[in-house]
Amino acid sequence: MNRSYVGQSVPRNEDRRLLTGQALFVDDVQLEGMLHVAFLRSDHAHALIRGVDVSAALARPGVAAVYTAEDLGDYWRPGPLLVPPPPVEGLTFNEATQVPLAKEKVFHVGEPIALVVAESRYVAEDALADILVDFEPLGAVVDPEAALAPDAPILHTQFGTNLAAHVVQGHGDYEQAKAEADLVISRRFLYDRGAACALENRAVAARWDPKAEELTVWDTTQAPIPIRNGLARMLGLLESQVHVVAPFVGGGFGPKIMMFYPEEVLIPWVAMKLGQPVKWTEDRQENFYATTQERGQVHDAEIAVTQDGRILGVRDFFLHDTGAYDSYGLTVPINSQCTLLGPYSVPSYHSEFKAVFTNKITVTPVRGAGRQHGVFVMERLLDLAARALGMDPAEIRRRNYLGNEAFPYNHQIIFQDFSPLFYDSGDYLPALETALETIGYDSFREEQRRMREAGRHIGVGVVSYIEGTGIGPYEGARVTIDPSGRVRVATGLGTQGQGHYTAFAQVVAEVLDVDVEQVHVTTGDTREFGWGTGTFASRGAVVAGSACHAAAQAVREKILAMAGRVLEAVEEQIELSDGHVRVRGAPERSLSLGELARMANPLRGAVKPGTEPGLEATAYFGPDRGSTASGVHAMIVEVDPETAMVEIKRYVVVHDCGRLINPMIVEGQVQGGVAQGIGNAFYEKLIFDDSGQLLNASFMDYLLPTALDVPRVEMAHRETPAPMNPLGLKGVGEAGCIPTGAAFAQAVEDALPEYGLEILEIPLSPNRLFSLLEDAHDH
Amino acid sequence: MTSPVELSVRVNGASHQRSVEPRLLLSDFLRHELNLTGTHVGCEHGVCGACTILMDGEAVRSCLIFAVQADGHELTTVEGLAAGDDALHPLQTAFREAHGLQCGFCTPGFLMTLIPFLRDNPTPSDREIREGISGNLCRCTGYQNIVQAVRLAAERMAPEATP
Amino acid sequence: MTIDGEYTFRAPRETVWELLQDPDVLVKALPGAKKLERIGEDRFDGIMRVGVGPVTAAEWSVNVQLKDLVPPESYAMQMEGKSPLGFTRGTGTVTLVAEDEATTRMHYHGDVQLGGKIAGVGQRLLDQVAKLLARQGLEALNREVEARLAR
Amino acid sequence: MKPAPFEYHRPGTTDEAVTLLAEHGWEAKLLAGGQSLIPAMNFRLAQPGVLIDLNNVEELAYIRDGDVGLHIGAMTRQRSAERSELVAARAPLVHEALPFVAHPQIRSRGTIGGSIAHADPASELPAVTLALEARFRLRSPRGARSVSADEFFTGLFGTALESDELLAEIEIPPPADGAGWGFAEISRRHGDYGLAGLAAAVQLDGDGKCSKARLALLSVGDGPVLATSAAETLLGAEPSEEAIRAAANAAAHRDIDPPSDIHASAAYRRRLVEVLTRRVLPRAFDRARGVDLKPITHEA
Repeated sequence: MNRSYVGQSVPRNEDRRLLTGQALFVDDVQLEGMLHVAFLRSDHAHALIRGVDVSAALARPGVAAVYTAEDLGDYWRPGPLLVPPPPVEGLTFNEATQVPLAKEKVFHVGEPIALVVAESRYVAEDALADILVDFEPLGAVVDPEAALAPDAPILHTQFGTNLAAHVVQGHGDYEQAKAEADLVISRRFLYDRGAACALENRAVAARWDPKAEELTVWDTTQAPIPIRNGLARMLGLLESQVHVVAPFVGGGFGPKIMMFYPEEVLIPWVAMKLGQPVKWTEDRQENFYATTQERGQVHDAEIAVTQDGRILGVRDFFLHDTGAYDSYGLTVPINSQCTLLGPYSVPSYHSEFKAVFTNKITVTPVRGAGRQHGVFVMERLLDLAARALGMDPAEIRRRNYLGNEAFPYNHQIIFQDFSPLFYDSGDYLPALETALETIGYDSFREEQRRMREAGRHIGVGVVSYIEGTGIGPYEGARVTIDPSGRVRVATGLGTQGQGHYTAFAQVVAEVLDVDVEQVHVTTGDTREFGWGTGTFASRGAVVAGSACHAAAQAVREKILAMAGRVLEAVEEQIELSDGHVRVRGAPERSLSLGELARMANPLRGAVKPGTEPGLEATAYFGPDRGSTASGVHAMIVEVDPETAMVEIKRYVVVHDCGRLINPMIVEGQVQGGVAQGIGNAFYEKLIFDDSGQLLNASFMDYLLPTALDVPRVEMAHRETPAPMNPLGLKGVGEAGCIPTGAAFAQAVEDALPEYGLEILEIPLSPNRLFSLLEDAHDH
Repeated sequence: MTSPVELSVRVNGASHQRSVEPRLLLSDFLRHELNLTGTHVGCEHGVCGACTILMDGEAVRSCLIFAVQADGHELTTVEGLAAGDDALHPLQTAFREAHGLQCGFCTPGFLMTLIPFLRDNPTPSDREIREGISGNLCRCTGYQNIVQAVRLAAERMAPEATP
Repeated sequence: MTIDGEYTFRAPRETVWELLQDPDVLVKALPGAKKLERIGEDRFDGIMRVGVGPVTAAEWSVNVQLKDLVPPESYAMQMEGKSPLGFTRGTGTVTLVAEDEATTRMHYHGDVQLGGKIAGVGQRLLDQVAKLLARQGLEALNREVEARLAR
Repeated sequence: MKPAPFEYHRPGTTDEAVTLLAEHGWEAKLLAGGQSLIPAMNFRLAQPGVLIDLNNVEELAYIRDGDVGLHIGAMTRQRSAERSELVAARAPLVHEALPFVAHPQIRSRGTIGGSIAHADPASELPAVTLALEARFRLRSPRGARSVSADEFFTGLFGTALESDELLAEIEIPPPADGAGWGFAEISRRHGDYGLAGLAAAVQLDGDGKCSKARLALLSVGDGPVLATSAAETLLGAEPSEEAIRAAANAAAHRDIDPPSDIHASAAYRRRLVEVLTRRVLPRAFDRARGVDLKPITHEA
């Protein structure tokens, strides 16, 4: 009997350890003789360093060492460029990557200048107060538009400009589309910075074992294998001498894949230098200053439509604030550029962006990775066009969706994976209709009127989006039948709560027909599996899941072949079920997988030429292109125009991520994404002053949504299989938070029609909404 | 005195005597002195709730208490919840079944918050549950499945449910 | 952050002016100042330990330079402070207007920039703290003025 | 984020505590619940040289009814007061406001006296005790004295406490006949410091006219702010919709000079005060008329 696990809401294998406090997180690593590190970070956003005096810190009892850039010698060098710029014609890219410790100049508040190693974190922090830095403050660049002004202070003087990149992409002739249009809508849109705020801060622990000549590094990274490879290169070690473990990681959301953070470069070096284990755990305050952040963008966008609401073209100029460095290349603005097109037919598109250096923390992908900015601009343009045309917002979307006959669809611009933006499959209209039906769109106006009579203001927002997911280059997996009969799976990417221990187990369990609990998955340990890239771009399930599937298939073939030999039957007669192999029609001729595994690794006899010992296989999966997930979000809000407070009353998601491995996990991902999207829309904004100081660097002032701020998400799935991978999977990790801001803006406007509000910015705090309402009132 | 202070405390039923610096936070004491690393530290300023433990049966933030202040008190951490090696507390079981955790970092704090919450209010409404956990931040789940888990646990833990 | 205001002293303008140049007086008027030394022509170095509610934090080392002195009418100043919590930099102007022979009105205007940790966690109370410190300073100065006149 | 070192004392009695206070003066900080002090210490914003921990002073934790009202020992945990039937019956405004104080985990440690002595302008209990005309008993080695809430709060984190004094007890007068009350605040999230809040204590005479009104606002000044001109517009008047509207206007535009910060502009705070006054007062007066109402939830 072949059981089906893929598609089932199987409870998670990893939960027991997490629920009982037995799961290992990096800060839990405690080794004999371990020393603790604290970093001295810049108070200035932009300043020259004229001198650093660490003598008092060194003299403090309990301090083992203090290091500045000078002490690093040849080890001091700029970090790697993670993602080179994509092959877009005429592209400009100025590369400036972060350094381990600032030497002559600091570029943002929080940039590390020195590190203290001490017997405890307490003493290390005491010693930070002993270090004197002589700064010569420089003018700071905070606003990306001002950064490009001719007289702006320049961060990286070698370029003579704060321009980090300039990219133009498009297709068709927008000017002609505009000339033919019945209506052109043009607006400026702002989408400001936020923080990922994984509940676990970053941490790195390292131990050098001089006898084994081996470095072990525990790191809260989303990409342990590239970290190992890079560390080996930097430290002059073989990759086999470096063992990186990303154990349980308390949320990633993007910033934990940035590499190399200065701390990741320095902690292993210090451990080797001192010959003692060393640990650094970021505290929450540091997290606001030292962990990469979400993007801020300013878009000047325009849409040209016909009288009946058909899109003729879109033009967008935008500035992307990349922060102090551009180590992660152009992934984020390219995502914005590509995702703007949404599920729509856009006959002409001109999109041009400038990435700009500013004296703020570096921007790298954070859940959504710039997609929400594109979605916000496009959805808002459609809303404004619909309003001008007197058309229902849902209707204008209906009229512009790509039809099912369009797939595969090539947008003729380059996506973040360097391939043309290519939609593999999709089915957009039914998702919209399901969302409208679920939220009761048709009867909503009636209810809105009734509520209005009772003095209450409710509004609805419905928006669409697509998400490019599951990109290459590749992931791999090794599947092994353990002599105990359990199945071991090892894959290279790290896990941060996505349920990989279960989802991958389900894929393998289905192929091998064993219980899911019998499949033991290891992720994020370079000793267990040494090839792979990392967890990003909603690709874990798609790419590593497909590799697990391929490896399990290969093991299955080995099992059948060997069982045929051992049970003396032709392969076609062998049945694999319930952890056993049997000869069809002769149930007494049976072996457990454990017995078979033991026989596959004999102590005597010979392993025949052309065969391998063990029941084990390794496989890789590298998709040519990603797969395109899509969906519709609908939201009902109630706004109190007197207090400018907004309450989300209902939230509906219709999501299409192809075939589902574990619907429970998928729903959890979407629900969690929506919560983050709500934070993004209404609560979370990093506020910088004109001198580049972050003004809300704590959980007191940077507001994450709580259980009272996030509604129950009502969810419906549609499954349009991905044609590019064997299981038909599309990614889901980021979907929940991508269209939330756009839906929120539409719903708030809809709740207050008499104000004629145009919400062109996200996040929208009550304080800001209050002033928008006051302005509307005054006019 | 900034010099070490004697401390005697019961944690999960076991007694511990230690000499600690007065400034040592209780969260650090549990994690690094007693190796009870299930109590997690997320903000150290009393907002995220990850470090919540029970002190004499009440939920408190262990990052806002000095270890010396636990002298003579009874503490429970997440490691003390389950009865035995295999048995999970009904609340833990409910979290697993309802998928009330993803990365699991905030989870011990939620569990410890909910123990006295359900003791004081065994049949909470959804609104009460949400208010009860509003001092705990979760970045992964969006809370819905946590609410679901609490409801499930409340049903199972209700006095009439026990035979 | 901008601090603006005015304050009336019951004293002649010359008296107020003199006091504003006297480190021994200023040390009492600067909230939490533990010492203030003249280190050069119109330059002062000092140590402050500001206490507002629970914030009785580390010491700040401060440097004040007076500029554009127009006795007894006005001057500008530049101030820099440093502590493990961050830094502060500011410029200010003080103008003294003689209301009559025995009354002086002081107009003050300051632009203060805060940096580092203190800027990141102090925003909720900063406005109020600035007002409080300005008031405390002026009241202390006024006490000195009165003491000087009583002598 | 680890605190700087300090000298630690844990007295067992009030006498011992004030003796230690007298010995160390302003260098010493009292540690009550620590839910405001310890975060400030973790950020190293606060670095007291000496910490005098009151948590072993059991004689300071009690709730007792007396002739002149309710006596609450300063070290009473907020959670105990929240659960106290005595507080609910004899100081219903305190009972109504306590759930707005942060979160249960904070309240199970935080104390009534600690919150009042800390005098944060955004805290609920200073505003509530000001509205209720509470009196505070202060102890020092020099003896004891009693001050009214009006005298006690002196500005930003400022109180009438001398360097050798501690707040020992809060006395809350019993509700008079015809007394009504109401509390509400508007915050970004439940449990956050309010952007603005109002604790109102009112009284109606036999003719249904307002004979007393104390409206204490939070988060709009350097401490709890008594809206005196708003109260004046109500005194002697029937609390009609117009009267309440006038009071709300006075509160928002005459009684406060609110700060602007990253969460709320001064203009927004004025608006919130206006709205809160309009929403809280009708409930307070309804209660004064004997109409029993459920507490206002945090959504106001």
